[in-house]
Amino acid sequence: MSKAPALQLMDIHKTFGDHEVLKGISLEAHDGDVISILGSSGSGKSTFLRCINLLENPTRGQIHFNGEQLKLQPGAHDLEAADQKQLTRMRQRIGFVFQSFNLWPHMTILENVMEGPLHVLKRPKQEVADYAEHLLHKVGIADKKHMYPNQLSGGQQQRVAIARTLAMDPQVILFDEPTSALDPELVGEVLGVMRNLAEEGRTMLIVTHEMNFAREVSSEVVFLHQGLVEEKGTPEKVFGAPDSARCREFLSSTF
Amino acid sequence: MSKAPALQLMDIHKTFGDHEVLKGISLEAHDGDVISILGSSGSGKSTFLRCINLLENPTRGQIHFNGEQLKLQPGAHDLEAADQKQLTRMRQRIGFVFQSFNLWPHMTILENVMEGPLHVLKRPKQEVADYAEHLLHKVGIADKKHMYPNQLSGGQQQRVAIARTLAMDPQVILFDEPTSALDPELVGEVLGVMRNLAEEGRTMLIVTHEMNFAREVSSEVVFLHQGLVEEKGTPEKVFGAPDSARCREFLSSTF
Amino acid sequence: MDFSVVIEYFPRLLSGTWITLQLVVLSVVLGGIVALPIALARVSKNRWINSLPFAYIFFFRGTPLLVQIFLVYYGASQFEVVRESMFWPILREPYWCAVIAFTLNTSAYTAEIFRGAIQAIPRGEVEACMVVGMTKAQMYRRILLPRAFGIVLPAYGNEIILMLKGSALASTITLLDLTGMARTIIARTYTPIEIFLAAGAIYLAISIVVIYLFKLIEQRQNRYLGTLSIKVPDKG
Amino acid sequence: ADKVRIATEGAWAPFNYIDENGKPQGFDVDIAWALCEKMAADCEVVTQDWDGLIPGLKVRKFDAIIASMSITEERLRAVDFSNKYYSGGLRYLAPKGSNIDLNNLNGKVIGAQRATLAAQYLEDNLMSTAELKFYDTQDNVYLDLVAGRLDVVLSDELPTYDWLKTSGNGDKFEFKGEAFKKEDEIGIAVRKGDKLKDKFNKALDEILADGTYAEINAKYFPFSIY
Amino acid sequence: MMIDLHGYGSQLLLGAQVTVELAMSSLLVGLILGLLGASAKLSRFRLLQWLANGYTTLIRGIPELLTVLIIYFGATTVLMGIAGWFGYEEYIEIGPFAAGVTALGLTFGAYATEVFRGALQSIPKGQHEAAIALGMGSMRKFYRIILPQVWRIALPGIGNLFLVLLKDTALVSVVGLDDIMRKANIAVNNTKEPFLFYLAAAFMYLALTVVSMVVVSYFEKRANRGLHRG
Ligand SMILES: Nc1ncnc2c1ncn2[C@@H]1O[C@H](COP(=O)(O)OP(=O)(O)OP(=O)(O)O)[C@@H](O)[C@H]1O
Ligand SMILES: Nc1ncnc2c1ncn2[C@@H]1O[C@H](COP(=O)(O)OP(=O)(O)OP(=O)(O)O)[C@@H](O)[C@H]1O
Ligand SMILES: [Mg+2]
Ligand SMILES: [Mg+2]
Repeated sequence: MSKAPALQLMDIHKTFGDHEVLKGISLEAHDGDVISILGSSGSGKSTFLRCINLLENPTRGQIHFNGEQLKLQPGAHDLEAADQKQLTRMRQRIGFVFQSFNLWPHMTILENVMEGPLHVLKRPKQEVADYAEHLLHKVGIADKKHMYPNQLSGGQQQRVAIARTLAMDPQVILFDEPTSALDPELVGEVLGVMRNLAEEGRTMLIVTHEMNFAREVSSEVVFLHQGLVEEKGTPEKVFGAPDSARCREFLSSTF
Repeated sequence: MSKAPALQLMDIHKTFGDHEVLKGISLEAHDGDVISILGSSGSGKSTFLRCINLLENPTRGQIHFNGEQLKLQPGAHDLEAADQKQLTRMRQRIGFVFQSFNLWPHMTILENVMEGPLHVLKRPKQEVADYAEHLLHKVGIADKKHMYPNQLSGGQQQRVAIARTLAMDPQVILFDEPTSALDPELVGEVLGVMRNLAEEGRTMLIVTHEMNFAREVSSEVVFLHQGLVEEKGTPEKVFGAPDSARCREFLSSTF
Repeated sequence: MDFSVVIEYFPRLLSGTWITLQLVVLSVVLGGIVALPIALARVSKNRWINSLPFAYIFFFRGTPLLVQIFLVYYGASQFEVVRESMFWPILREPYWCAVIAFTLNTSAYTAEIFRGAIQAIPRGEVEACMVVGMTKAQMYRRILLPRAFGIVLPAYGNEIILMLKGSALASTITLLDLTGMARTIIARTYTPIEIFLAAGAIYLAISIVVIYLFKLIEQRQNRYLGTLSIKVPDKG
Repeated sequence: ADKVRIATEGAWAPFNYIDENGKPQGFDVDIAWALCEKMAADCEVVTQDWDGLIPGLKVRKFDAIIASMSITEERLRAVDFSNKYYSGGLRYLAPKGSNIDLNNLNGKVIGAQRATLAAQYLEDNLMSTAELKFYDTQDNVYLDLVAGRLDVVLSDELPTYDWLKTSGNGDKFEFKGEAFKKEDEIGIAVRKGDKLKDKFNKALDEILADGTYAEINAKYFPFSIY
Repeated sequence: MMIDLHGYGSQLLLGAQVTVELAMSSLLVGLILGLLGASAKLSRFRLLQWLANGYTTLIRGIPELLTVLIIYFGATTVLMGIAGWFGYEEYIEIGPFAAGVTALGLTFGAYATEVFRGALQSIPKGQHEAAIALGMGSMRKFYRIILPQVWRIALPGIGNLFLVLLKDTALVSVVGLDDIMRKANIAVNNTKEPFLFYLAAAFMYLALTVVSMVVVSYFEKRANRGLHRG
């Protein structure tokens, strides 16, 4: 038997009140995959991504991580984690980069990056500090390490957020529109960092509106529409010759 | 002797701190004139318009309304109105439409429009109500009259603001970029209303960045640059064959 | 008016001030400690857990401090069981009764301030904790509480001043705090205006010092942090 | 008729207290009304916390105090007094059977009402040796005695006599020692130089002479308190 | 089950009436002082700013109990002193009620000054200009355009201050006003049941608090009509 996919989502549903946002989405990501998720605003991209590590509780569906099923139990409205320990362990292995960075403003850049490995993974301090410095170098802001998040530009903050995620050595990283809160000039900085990660062979799921970027780095592109996967395939296929009329329309309006 | 111009501004200066924004601007508007004021950002267009009805106190200069000179006296930094009654009377005859509408959020649409004629001009209530309804019809939002400003789109709000100004039956109306706070789709609505006003023969001074509109409706176009009138004339001349190199440059960059 | 009495009795006013300061510091510190668990229970989404702190906060914020202090001092001692309990050595002392009443009162207000601060932390920062796999306890200890303490400062400074002023009620249960001392002096000298004004000036001076200190701390704090303001109702 | 506002405290049973209808009652109040009748004055009886009585009189919130107030030198500096309308003395009160040596009250917790003769006596004599506590009302002194916060209470003998009799605590507490400061005379306080003083004195003589006083006295005490 | 209040129930209710009257009167005085204070703080005149700052600092730094006592014992003297200069020697009555209203109104006004100032400052400049451009005088602009908006913004803050005020009324019992608290004291002294009557008083204040909260939220709803899209 071949190795299980790093991440396997099966028939994910999500309802807010009586608004069914996700109507059954399945997706597999193997180690090294870079999957871009496209779709118009409100199509449920963020919701889907947030369901993967239970920032949002799905209403139905299954989540497998390295072949291990995340235990879910019915709650008041949705499925809830049945085993908090398992969820926590899984979250430590799945990174998430937010649209709005969400750095902790009372900690310096370095402290932000060290927080997870030091206090969650309980790694030795010296080791963590060295690795954090290394990562800050990698994203190009080592010189800012003793500053506070509010003293940085948006692009710099997002690069710190990526370093913070990398510091946990996640197996998979989820990105939710990591550049859309940035000024056009700053977008490039962050896309550059992400491009490097893709080249390193990281497993990533990326919600984005940057079509050129998606076309360039993805191994697979998924187009969501009205809570369903409308189109799916290699970037060449999805951008070149999409089957779906909606997808064609969407792509033509954004280029 | 011919009739005095409706509005005559003579050598208007304005200094903020030690930044001289207006360096002596003169302008005449006769009844029925539609004068568009163009200029790059920061050239002093708004400041000039606001000096006309003393929303901003000019530092030097004279203002005549229907041949009557507005009495000014030196204040701490600028000239101030010497006769508050005269100023108030004049303001009641000169309408002003703001970029950001400035509707009163605690009053309904109808109340906004009726406020001036009812409480400032003290016209009879029934008459005012009828006229207000007529105006709301004219700008195309009679059906929203019992709603509150925040329940309307930007374009609708600006049309209410125009109706509110018209309700005072002003002899001259000043517009300060009335469309630039609006989404592109909504701009058309407001320009349509203004075009009708121009066709009715209203006297208007319009600060705008909508070149096509300015060319079409204006009887005269004025181009401000660094606090001075750099170019002035019919739209054909200013848009077709401007004397000033700066003006040519400005126009070419915005078309 | 005759301000020589103020000079004559100034040492006694100062000794009253000392009691006032003790009362305020003790109850603010104890109140802060009590407030924390109450605030944490209050932000819980579980109805069973958050209804008790809700009632607690509602009672102490909804009734006058004067009633509370009388309830603790005269009310509790009405009962034989209280007087025979192990707590009596404490409850019999007006000093401790005042500290208890003030602590209960200020803890309710402080809990509400903490709650406001915890809930003012942007949702995204909380989610950032979840996605690195923090447990609830880690999240509170490492991120939410330290963050809340930063946010809480201005409101907390206000609460201390209100407690300082509230402490004047200690004079109604025989304590010779600043106000109690002033009233006792007046009972001898019959010069209410002079003595009350002197006491008022001392309170004012303390308030100003507290305000100044908090401004200083806040400036240091917020040099790096963006200011977040919280909505916490004022106190009485 | 002249308008005369008379202040009393309302927490000093049986001399003055407030009944469940909110009306002041008691020996002082009865005397006040009797005097008013003799003076043919238009009176109003108001209540005021004890330590606000003299300040209130001075700032003319009222014209006279009939609130069982002892005539003392200190008070005479602030106000004038009529002739006495009864006399009392101070006496210690303590739990029955408790071991109190009145000549050695070192370390005892002693309570009294703030701004009274008793409080002043304690301040003058026991300030440095005993722990003194002063209360807004005499009733609160009793509450704390019953609660066990006080070892000893010093107060006027007569109201305490009444308290022992009527409060249901007579079996638990008792007077200690004899009454002292028997020269304590209780008068009506008026502002300095106010002619009201003479009117009160005249009316006092009248009610003493015609038996009104004795009648009121008998209502509260089986012995003469004049 | 009815708790036995030994016949003092109706007295407590009378006290509640006094408490409510006192709170409402102080509210009125305080609102006026607050508006004046805020206008003074925002005025161009240094002297007015200085006065208003002095007022709010002083009142907010002194215990409310002390303010009540100072007004009660001090105001008469001061007033009569002033009246004396004008040759008026009669007694000027500042009863507990008037003293309470003065003291609590002053306190409320100091805090309300800050609330109103914040609200006044949050009205966008354009709102003023729209009124000026229509030719409104400054008085009309103030009470037709600015005040209604200030009111809406200030309401939650004022509502909170009212709840504080309601509880501060208890302090006036110390100078002998027959409010809830003093009635409770009287009942305690006659019945020797402090716990019962102070608790009863506490619940009466809670009830008044709840009623006030309902009224305030009703006003807030009304004031916010039309301010949300929908
Ligand atoms: N917490 C929530 N409660 C109710 N509805 C929600 C919630 N979160 C999202 N929705 C709704 O779910 C739908 C999908 O939202 P989602 O944020 O996933 O879209 P998206 O594809 O990420 O859009 P965008 O590109 O604008 O970020 C939207 O209609 C949104 O209004
Ligand atoms: N209240 C003020 N205080 C100081 N400077 C001011 C003030 N108002 C305007 N200015 C300055 O005056 C100059 C002209 O401003 P103005 O708003 O009149 O320009 P404008 O031509 O209307 O520009 P825009 O097209 O951006 O509206 C600018 O440099 C501006 O910074
Ligand atoms: Mg999204
Ligand atoms: Mg402009």
